[in-house]
Amino acid sequence: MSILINKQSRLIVQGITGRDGGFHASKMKGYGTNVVGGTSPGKGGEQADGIPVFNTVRDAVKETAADTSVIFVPAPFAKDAMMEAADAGIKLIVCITEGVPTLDVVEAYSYIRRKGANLIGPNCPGLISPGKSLVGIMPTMIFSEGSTGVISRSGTLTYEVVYNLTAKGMGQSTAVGVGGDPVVGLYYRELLEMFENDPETDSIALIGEIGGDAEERAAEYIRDHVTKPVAVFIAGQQAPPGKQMGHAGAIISSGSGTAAEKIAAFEAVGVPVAKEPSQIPDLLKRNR
Amino acid sequence: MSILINKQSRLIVQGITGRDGGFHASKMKGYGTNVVGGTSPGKGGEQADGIPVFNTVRDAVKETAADTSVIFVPAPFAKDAMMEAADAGIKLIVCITEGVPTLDVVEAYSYIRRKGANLIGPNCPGLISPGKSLVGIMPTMIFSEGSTGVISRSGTLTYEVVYNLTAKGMGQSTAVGVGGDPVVGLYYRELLEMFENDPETDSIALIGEIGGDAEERAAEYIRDHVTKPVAVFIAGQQAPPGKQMGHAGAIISSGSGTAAEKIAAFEAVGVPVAKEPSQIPDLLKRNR
Amino acid sequence: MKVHEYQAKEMFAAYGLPVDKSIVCRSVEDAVKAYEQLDAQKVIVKAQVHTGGRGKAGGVKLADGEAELRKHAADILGMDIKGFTVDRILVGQAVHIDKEYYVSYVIDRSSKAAILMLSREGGMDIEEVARTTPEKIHKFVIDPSIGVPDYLAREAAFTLFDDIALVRKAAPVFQKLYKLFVANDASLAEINPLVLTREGEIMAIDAKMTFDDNALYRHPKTAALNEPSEEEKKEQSAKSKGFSYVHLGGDIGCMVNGAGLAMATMDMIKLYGGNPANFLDIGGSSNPTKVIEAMKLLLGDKNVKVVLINIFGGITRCDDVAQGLLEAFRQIRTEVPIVIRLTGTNEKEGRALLQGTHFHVAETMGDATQMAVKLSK
Amino acid sequence: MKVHEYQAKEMFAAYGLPVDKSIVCRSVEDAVKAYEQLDAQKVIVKAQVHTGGRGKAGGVKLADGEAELRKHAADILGMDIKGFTVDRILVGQAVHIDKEYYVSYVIDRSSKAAILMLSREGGMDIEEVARTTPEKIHKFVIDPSIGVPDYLAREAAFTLFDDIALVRKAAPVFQKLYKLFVANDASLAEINPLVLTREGEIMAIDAKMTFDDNALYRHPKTAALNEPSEEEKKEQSAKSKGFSYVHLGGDIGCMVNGAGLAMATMDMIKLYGGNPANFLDIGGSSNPTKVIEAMKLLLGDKNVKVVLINIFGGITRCDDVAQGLLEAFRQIRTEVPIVIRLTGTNEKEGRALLQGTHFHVAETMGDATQMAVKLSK
Repeated sequence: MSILINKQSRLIVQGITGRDGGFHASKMKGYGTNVVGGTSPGKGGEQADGIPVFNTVRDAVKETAADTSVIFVPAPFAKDAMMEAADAGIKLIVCITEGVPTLDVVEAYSYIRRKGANLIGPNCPGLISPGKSLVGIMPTMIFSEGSTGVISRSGTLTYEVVYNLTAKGMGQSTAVGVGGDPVVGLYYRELLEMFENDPETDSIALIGEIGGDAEERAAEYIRDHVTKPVAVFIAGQQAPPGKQMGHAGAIISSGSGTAAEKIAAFEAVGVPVAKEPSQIPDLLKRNR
Repeated sequence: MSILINKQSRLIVQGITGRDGGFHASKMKGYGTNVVGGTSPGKGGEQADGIPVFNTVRDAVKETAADTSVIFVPAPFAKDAMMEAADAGIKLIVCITEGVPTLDVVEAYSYIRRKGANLIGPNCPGLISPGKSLVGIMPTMIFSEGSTGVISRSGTLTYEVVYNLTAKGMGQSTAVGVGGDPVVGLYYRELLEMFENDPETDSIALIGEIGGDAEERAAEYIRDHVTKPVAVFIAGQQAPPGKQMGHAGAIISSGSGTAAEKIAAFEAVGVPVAKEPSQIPDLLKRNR
Repeated sequence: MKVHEYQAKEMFAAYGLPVDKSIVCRSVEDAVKAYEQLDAQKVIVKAQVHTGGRGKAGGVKLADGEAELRKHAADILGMDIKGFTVDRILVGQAVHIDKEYYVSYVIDRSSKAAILMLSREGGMDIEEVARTTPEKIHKFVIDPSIGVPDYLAREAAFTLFDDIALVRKAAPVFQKLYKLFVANDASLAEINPLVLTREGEIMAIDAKMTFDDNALYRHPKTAALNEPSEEEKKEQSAKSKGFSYVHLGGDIGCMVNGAGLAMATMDMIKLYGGNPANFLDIGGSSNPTKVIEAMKLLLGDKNVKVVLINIFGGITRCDDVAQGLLEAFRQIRTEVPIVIRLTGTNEKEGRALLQGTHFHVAETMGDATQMAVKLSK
Repeated sequence: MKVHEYQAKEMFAAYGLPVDKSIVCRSVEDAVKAYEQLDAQKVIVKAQVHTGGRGKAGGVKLADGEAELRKHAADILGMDIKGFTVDRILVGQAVHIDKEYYVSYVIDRSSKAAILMLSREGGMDIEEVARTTPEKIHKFVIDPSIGVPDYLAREAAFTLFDDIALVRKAAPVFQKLYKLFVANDASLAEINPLVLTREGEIMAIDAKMTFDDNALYRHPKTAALNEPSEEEKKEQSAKSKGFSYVHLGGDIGCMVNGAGLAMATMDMIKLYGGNPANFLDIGGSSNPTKVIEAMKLLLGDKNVKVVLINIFGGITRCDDVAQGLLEAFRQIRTEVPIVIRLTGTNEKEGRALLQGTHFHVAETMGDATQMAVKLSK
């Protein structure tokens, strides 16, 4: 099994006629994801790599019974795209777009939750349930089917960890990149809960970084609710305060959000923290 | 039993230090309603007829565990009062205020539903579960405990019908005045469902009037879902088109919303329609 | 509250909605000046009245040249349309129409929200379209917490247009119209027709708006546009006294507390073979001054042969009501017979107080109505 | 993006928020003119710099009379505060303060919304208050679909004031500040302190705003207020090339694809006893021009003794990356040793291409880091 996406997921690609949307639509389709359609206003009726294109998400959902959507539209239109998906009845919305204004995300998120849907991203690489479904831009070749759940705020650092997991024979149930912005959708707490409840997941790798206090709250949540082994890596120990480290959300403000605090929080509840990403597999095995 | 309110309902009165709010707070308390508090910004800490006054609904809910609220504030402040109640966790909001702008009600209603609460009114006399609780401004002396449910868009016409019911020995489980505005909260459909599900209600009197098509939809609902006897009175057969008959919602527009259409709709599904209000008790008895 | 087409168009323009070029005129001379200003060979002349069906009544004419314009303007000004005398006309550049559409926002009781209604069958009677071909009307319920986002405006536009270029032009029109609708507490904002011109532009060539009376207090500029008819003036003056009054034309004057009961009263008069003169809801309490004012209103109608007072004593008890009536009628001198029906709290005490007076006192609505009908014959 | 206090106060004033009367000055002469204009005996002189703690640094002074004003203005102008040179001061009427409060809107990651934060402990370091007496800070999560309705503003005001008259004055302040916050895509809008004056008025005597960089494209007026420091200029120029760059001061230059991996790389350099010169995320693909630009940036830092390139080949395969690197380094002449670590899709093919070049090629992050650290010694 897996969380959030599987073989049954019916995906549409919002912005399928754009450069990135088209490229990744084909990649996802190639991986075996059930890509049932795409949207691009004014191109309804056309095809993109054999995938039917619709003018609106509502049309796409009506015709294809899609339940999942991935968004590749430019940042100024991302809020509208997220809300369109939610309004049309999409239940999992994955927004890849980088650089979306924070208040746009706040508004879209509030609306999405009201519609009973879930959001992943924006500014994220999406998610993958290896061997089943890819919704996003992750390089599929490094993943393998298995039972470790991966949650991460970062893209390539996730790949680094997954690469190490796969190399040690530890496949992944689902790997989720939650996104590097200060405000994004599903986060540690919700995903830890899903992995804890997923019978096919037997261990969880959590990759954090500086900024905010979500890791601290994740540590508390693990202490109270997670029985499966968790191993953690936190990036940004050398980050100077007040500087955005690439991700809009990776910033130490007013002395809080440091890597040291986060590491201490996990260690305090007995969750092992890796010194380098390559230690994650061993830390998980040792606790299994 | 009863619907919506009973002995356990914990009521606060918004606008309790106003003329109407104060008067009816005392009346409700006198009837035995569990009036646990009232609100009036700046008068927190005072008492009104022995009822504690709070600055905000949140304070009132925190201190009294109120679950029901009745609103007596002037029309320009009604939207804010309804939303304040919903935000503070009140589950049944009864707005007596007349003359509230329609778009204010639209906005408040949307928010109230989102918060999982119910609205009755505005521009309504409230509701009563005789012998248990009065939330509103209905004259209690004409009501008696019993098992007929009453739903009405009108105030005094409800009293007229209830007066006739009581005279014929037919007490009421709950009587609800839904309000005379075009947009109000709970309406025929929801209340019919509640009465149908209420084991202590054995018959339902429905009082309609010109304007809109809620009666037509109620008739359909009764046909499909209501097993208990229903009798109907519709006011406004003589109303000329395009004129508001007292209630903002009582208007025949573009030839639709006439009494004749509504009467026909009920008769078509076998629900008896009274020629005058005094016939309601007999029509209900005959069908029981 | 209604406004004229030209006033609605001014609001449209203020919100950036595309409207045809037109000028309101109060005389033939005005119209000729407008014609010069518009600088078009063909113009359309439209009566400005607070009623529909002006086209069928001859209130809308196309004029080709100044002579025709003069003729049409002269014909239409002063014309009577359904009881309204035309004192203003709108002279507008004739537009080359390629296609006509229907667009409106209206409050929908059932969804308890504003809805956007659209149809490719523009320029027609939309109620007729709704009755005969409901599938040709598209409806979008507007969530007030988000209004009309781009995607929704686009979705709506796709119901009218297939060409993305037109969709892009139409979508902002729907967004601006919603803004106007909400910001001004409208109950209807209608464009019928919205046209696609031969030049490929989208334009509102008619505009209709009505406003929520309950919200006029916060829109003084809109309220100032109110032009009540004689009948509406009477209703509004009644309203200012706390009454709801509607003239019906029969001979039995009614005075009732509560709108529903007042409607039921007039229905019962008819049921028993009489003719109600009016609908009159005097509201909750019934203090003497209110009764005196109400009686003045009723007796001002010379057709009234009998007055039926139907009061349900609720919070205000029947004995108090009876006292009030007695006090009021000490100050009113009238030959018109008065039937009083008094029920509710303390009804016996109330009725006892009225015994031995010149009032005809009844116990039930049925009795009271029959008395009144008899007295009216 | 930050703005100065005086710029924030101009925005406050534009939204109807009460601020003290003050004038920004660039010279002592300006300050004297401002003093005359303000027409007050006592004025406050405040350094305008993009950093906190200016009070402790001597950047805020009360001046009683013109002579003192001249002295303070001269002292503060040109002063260095945490690396920022003061080139502007704000001269404002001194206010009789009765009480000080803290008010701010900030984006809260956890509730994924804006929150309103309030405290009766105004004028203090709010982080300190949060740490030591968190119960003295009140938080209201703002639902973006309804903003700050009257009732919520009132609730918030009751946390600061007991007197209803002051509640009524403060509530609209919170509503206007929220409007300003949202309309301008702020990430922080802070009043510290909001004061109650001896005269019973409520007033913002300091103002702080920062803005969401991602939203600046729709606020050109705000964007125009940007005054980057030398370091920020470098970062912004890197950003315009698609990089994220932060200077750290060590001697091992890093070039990494992806922010998380870039952070992990600099952490590992430290772990193995080295000193990272920078954080540099070159983003997704790694075409030759991008690599050339990145190398220019790294080699511009004269401290850099070795460059560590850490690339995870994902969508872009490692062999393509290797080709790109080879091509780029044909155009770059440098004596600085280059360590390359290449992993991911087609990594073997990629590494094979780099064999026999002057690059130090490593397989794992650990190996690469150790090589780089060794080369830096």
